[in-house]
Amino acid sequence: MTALLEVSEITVRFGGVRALTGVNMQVAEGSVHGLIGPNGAGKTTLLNCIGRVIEPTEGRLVFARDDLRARPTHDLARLGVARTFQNLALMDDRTVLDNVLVGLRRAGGFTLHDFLPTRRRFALEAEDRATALAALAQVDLQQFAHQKIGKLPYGYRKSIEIARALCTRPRLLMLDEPTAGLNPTEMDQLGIAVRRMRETLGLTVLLITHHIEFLLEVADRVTVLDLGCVIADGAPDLVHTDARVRAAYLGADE
Amino acid sequence: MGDVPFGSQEAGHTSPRSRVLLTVLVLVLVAPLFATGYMRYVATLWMIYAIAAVGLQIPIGLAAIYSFGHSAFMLVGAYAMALAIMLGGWPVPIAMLAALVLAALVGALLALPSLRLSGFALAIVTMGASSLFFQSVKVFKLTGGPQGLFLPEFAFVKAMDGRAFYAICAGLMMLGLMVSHCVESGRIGRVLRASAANPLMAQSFGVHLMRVRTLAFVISAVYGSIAGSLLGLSTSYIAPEAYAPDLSIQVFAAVMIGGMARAWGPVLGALFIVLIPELTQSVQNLGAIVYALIFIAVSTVYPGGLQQMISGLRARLGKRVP
Amino acid sequence: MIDPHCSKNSLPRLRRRAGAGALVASMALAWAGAAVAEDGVSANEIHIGTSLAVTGPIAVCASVGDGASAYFKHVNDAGGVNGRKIKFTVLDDAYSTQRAIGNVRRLMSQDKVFAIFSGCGTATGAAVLSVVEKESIPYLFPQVGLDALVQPVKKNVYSILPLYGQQLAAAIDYVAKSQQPKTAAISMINIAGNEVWTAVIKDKLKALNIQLVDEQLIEVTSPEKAPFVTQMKGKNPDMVVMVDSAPGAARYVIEMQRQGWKPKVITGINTLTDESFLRAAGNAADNLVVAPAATLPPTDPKAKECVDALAAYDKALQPSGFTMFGCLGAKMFVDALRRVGPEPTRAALLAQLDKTSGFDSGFSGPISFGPSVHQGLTAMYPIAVQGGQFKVMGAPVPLQ
Amino acid sequence: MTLDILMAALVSGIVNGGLYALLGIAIVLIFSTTGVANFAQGELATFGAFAMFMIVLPVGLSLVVAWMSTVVLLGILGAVVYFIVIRPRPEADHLNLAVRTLGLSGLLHSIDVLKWGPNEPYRFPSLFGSGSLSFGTVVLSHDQLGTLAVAVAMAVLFFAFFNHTRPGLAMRAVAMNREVAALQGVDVQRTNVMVWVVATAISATVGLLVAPISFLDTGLMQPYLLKAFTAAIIGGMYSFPGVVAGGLILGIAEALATAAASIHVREPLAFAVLLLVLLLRPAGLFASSRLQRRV
Repeated sequence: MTALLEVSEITVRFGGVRALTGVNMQVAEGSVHGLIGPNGAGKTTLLNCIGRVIEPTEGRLVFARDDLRARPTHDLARLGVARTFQNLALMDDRTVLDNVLVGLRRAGGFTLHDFLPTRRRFALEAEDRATALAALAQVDLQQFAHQKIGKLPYGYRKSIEIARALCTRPRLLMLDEPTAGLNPTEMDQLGIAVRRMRETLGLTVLLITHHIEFLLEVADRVTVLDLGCVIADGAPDLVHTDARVRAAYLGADE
Repeated sequence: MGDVPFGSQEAGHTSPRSRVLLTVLVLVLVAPLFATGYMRYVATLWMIYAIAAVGLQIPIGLAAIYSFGHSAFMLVGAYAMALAIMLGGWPVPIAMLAALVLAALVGALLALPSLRLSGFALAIVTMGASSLFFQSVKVFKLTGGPQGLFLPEFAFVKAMDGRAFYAICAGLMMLGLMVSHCVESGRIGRVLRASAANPLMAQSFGVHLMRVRTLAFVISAVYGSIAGSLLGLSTSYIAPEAYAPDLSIQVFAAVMIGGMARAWGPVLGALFIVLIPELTQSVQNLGAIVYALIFIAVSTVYPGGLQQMISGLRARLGKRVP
Repeated sequence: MIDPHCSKNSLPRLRRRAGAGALVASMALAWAGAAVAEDGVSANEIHIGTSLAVTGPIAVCASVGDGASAYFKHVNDAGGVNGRKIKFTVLDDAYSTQRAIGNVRRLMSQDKVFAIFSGCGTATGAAVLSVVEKESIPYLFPQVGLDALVQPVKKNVYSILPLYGQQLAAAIDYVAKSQQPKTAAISMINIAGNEVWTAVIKDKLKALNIQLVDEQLIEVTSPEKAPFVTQMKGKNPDMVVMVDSAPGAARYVIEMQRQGWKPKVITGINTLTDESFLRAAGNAADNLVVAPAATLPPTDPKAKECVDALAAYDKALQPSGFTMFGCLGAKMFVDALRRVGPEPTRAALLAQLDKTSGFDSGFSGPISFGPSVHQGLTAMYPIAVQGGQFKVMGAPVPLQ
Repeated sequence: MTLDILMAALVSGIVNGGLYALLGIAIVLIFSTTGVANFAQGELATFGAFAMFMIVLPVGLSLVVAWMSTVVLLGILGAVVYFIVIRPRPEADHLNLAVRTLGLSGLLHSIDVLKWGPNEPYRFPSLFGSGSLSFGTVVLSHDQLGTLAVAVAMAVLFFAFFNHTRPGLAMRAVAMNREVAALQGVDVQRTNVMVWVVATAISATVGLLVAPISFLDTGLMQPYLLKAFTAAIIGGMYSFPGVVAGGLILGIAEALATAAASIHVREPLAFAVLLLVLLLRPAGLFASSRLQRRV
């Protein structure tokens, strides 16, 4: 398998603080890749680097042979990188469908159809809507399409972020703590959904999680960060076998 | 679903409820054709302010860009049109189009600070910019200095005791309302709302912030320019004071008093700021106080504006009548 | 609608329901009606009106309307003009050109007034002019310093107030004779016409061999005068020619007092001879200001007619140059109307106005109009400030 | 340009800048704690000046006492405004709150106009007499010196109050984070009232200081309001040292530009200063990264 995403020697400094130091990571095409580590290890910082929200101080990011660091943030969705957010980035006063629709892209700029009630406009809008509903179906939430988001439980909202990301038809889907705040049943459903997405959509998934059971169940490979450095990288069960990983977790366990 | 916002319905695919709304709107718009010349002039002003307010709602309501520079666009619309007519001898529609293009450029220019600034900082900067435009036209001879410009008389403005011109303004207002509805219910609206709610999130989903903010400004500039041109035509005298930064505040007030949750909110707001001063002037000095009191009462009791009040009334009526 | 006059239109409105044909018919009816009796004239009333900035930035000069209303009440109480009372409607425009135009349209199309009488403020004056110019309705005697009112002559527009250029030329002449200044400075407000007035001043100074040492253009919106005074103090002119609003000029004079410098004399236009200037400037203007006035100050015994009328109209109102000016316009209007006789029409009024020759109000210079001259006042009082009071220096000085 | 003109310009710039800053402090205080961009701040000041001249002074109080009581009266008015105009419908967003203050501004202005005449100038008594002091060729009027002294005293008083008293501490807590402050036992409601009282009293002071320099008229504070907002934004909308610096920079820049070039460059210059500061430091001169939230 070839690497879809290659992270080489990424270093991030905030003022004098090093958030990441020489991080290397390879995410294989079609895999589910876990990114774990204690709080403050730099997991979200790394995701933000890949998502072009944080500019790394040094290092290279290559996605499908494309140099990501040469790309502005708004190019990522087009290249095939989509993500969810740790603290949810949804419009609470809008409906679920409206939120999911944000993920949709059409080729080309705005046209006259965006300003006038033309026939083609209705056709395109109907198409978009169908796509968004299909994406909602992937996370089993299509029945809530017309509800306001603010009223839905936290777990649903996390899934809606996934549906929104799916709308961009990504090659790489990055999930930032999708399991946080989920009950065991919901977590099971999420695991099923993630695997199904990989199978049916051919997605590569990079996810951050604190739940080791979930990780063992869905991930093909795992990278472990601690204090901004990669301390381990390999098959998921290394979390049990690797001494450094256990030390890092025991040192800062919850 | 109790109360479907305009935003989630498609134009053309109307529900019975919005058909009623449309009928009411058409009736209201036709009524001034049968009123006195003066009432028709007031209604014409209403339409013009409504065009301006509907346009301002796009940056403020959709993109949370506090643009207080709307008077600059209206000024460009009026002055550029007037100069194209007076110096170039261009026909009015062409002159209006030329002004519109110029205003769109100005809009793109005013969008520049919006990439780095937001909130009231942007409001004050855009207001400062509109003040610069106001000061400039008073300096240059070309723009008539402090006296402004006297337009030649156009037959269509006075034709049929102002009915024709009113119809033009009302028609443009309806067109503007339709376009703004399409903008806010379609993907431009989605993109603008997303960039307002969370710029980082929006960028992650492919939104080019500078481009969409510029788009929001340009759209509002086009509306502002048309409104400014019409205002110039309706008064046939273009005084710099009529396009002072106060005008931005007035149009902003129209948007807020009308309410931004529905496309027709600003239309109501424009009616408010045009009609209430006319109605209260019979009490002379007290008029301004009465206006201010009504203004405070509406904005305090109905933070969502007049459209919130009407939605509330409709909901209450709906409960009573099964 | 709130306006009672709306009810007049209820009949045509009913007809219009029948369709476009009826619409045309009713419009024809309205036109036919206009030909029969002049708008605004009924058996016992002549209705005139205007748009004034009762509120807003320049509402000071709205007291022109009070002065006129007071005089009309005085005339009405004595039986009116040829048996008709004068009804004077004032609508507020808050110095907005759009509202001024709306008001004038309302007066013409809904209230159907006989004439637009009085007015105040340059921008709104220009706006009103743009409407009435194309109509046959008379537009009479606004307190507006806009040359375009009477240059070129418009058949239905008449102004009493001498153009600021005329005022300045006469004032500078007068002051030059009495004070013999060697040097002069201009302090000009940036409103419509300032270039013309500056040119007039410069020509005059040149003719009188007075050296121009400083020239300042002041924004209307800028209340701060300190930097201007400091600059002028450095140039130390004998005479300052000041074109500014009454409060603006007062601010300037006070700032001079504060900075401990003053020229020999300040002259300018009739804004310097309004009570609001005096009230604000107080003793700072003493023995310093000599300027022209259209009317006698209200303190003069000959102004009693207008001052008493104002007190009878509303005790709370203070007499000022503006109320006196309103009173003067009203008196001129009433005089012309009397001469028109029992069947007043607009055409007859304009014809009578053109015949006005040397009309003496008793508290102003003589007023004359003619077919080619629609600016009426031919002489202005030279007035000086002494002991916190306006002092009339002599008979009205003829304008060039 | 001679040295004495330069010095005179500098002094008048500092005095004006101090007034912008003081009014700006009131704006920042209200904005940072209650989230209201108070467009009525200027008219409150004008109303205060009229209240003293027309209502308090005629009672027969001495000037100093009248001054003090006007400031107190306006403080009470601030509380009334808070309860009637700002507090209802707490779910309203800050845009709506700003619109309410626009209405309030219109109301106060039209009351002034109705009662005391539109743009009718009144000479307002000065606390400091009409004399002047000469330092070489530079003449400083008592008004300028006194105004500056009172402005500085007021600002120092406010900073002491804000930084070293219990209500001041509560205000700071609310400004930092309303929810957290409430959790820590701060009475947010009472603090908000206090904020409106203090801010309105400060703006009344500004009105009483401006009125003798300029004239008392219904447009008294109009030129000052926009400048105070500009100063507040230059300072970052949340920072008190920032608004003071912003006010002084603005005042001095204006005065120097007026003296060096012409008064016509003043408004564009104020705008250019604002633009420059904001382009270099979008969150304002003194904003820390914590405060880079959306204004």
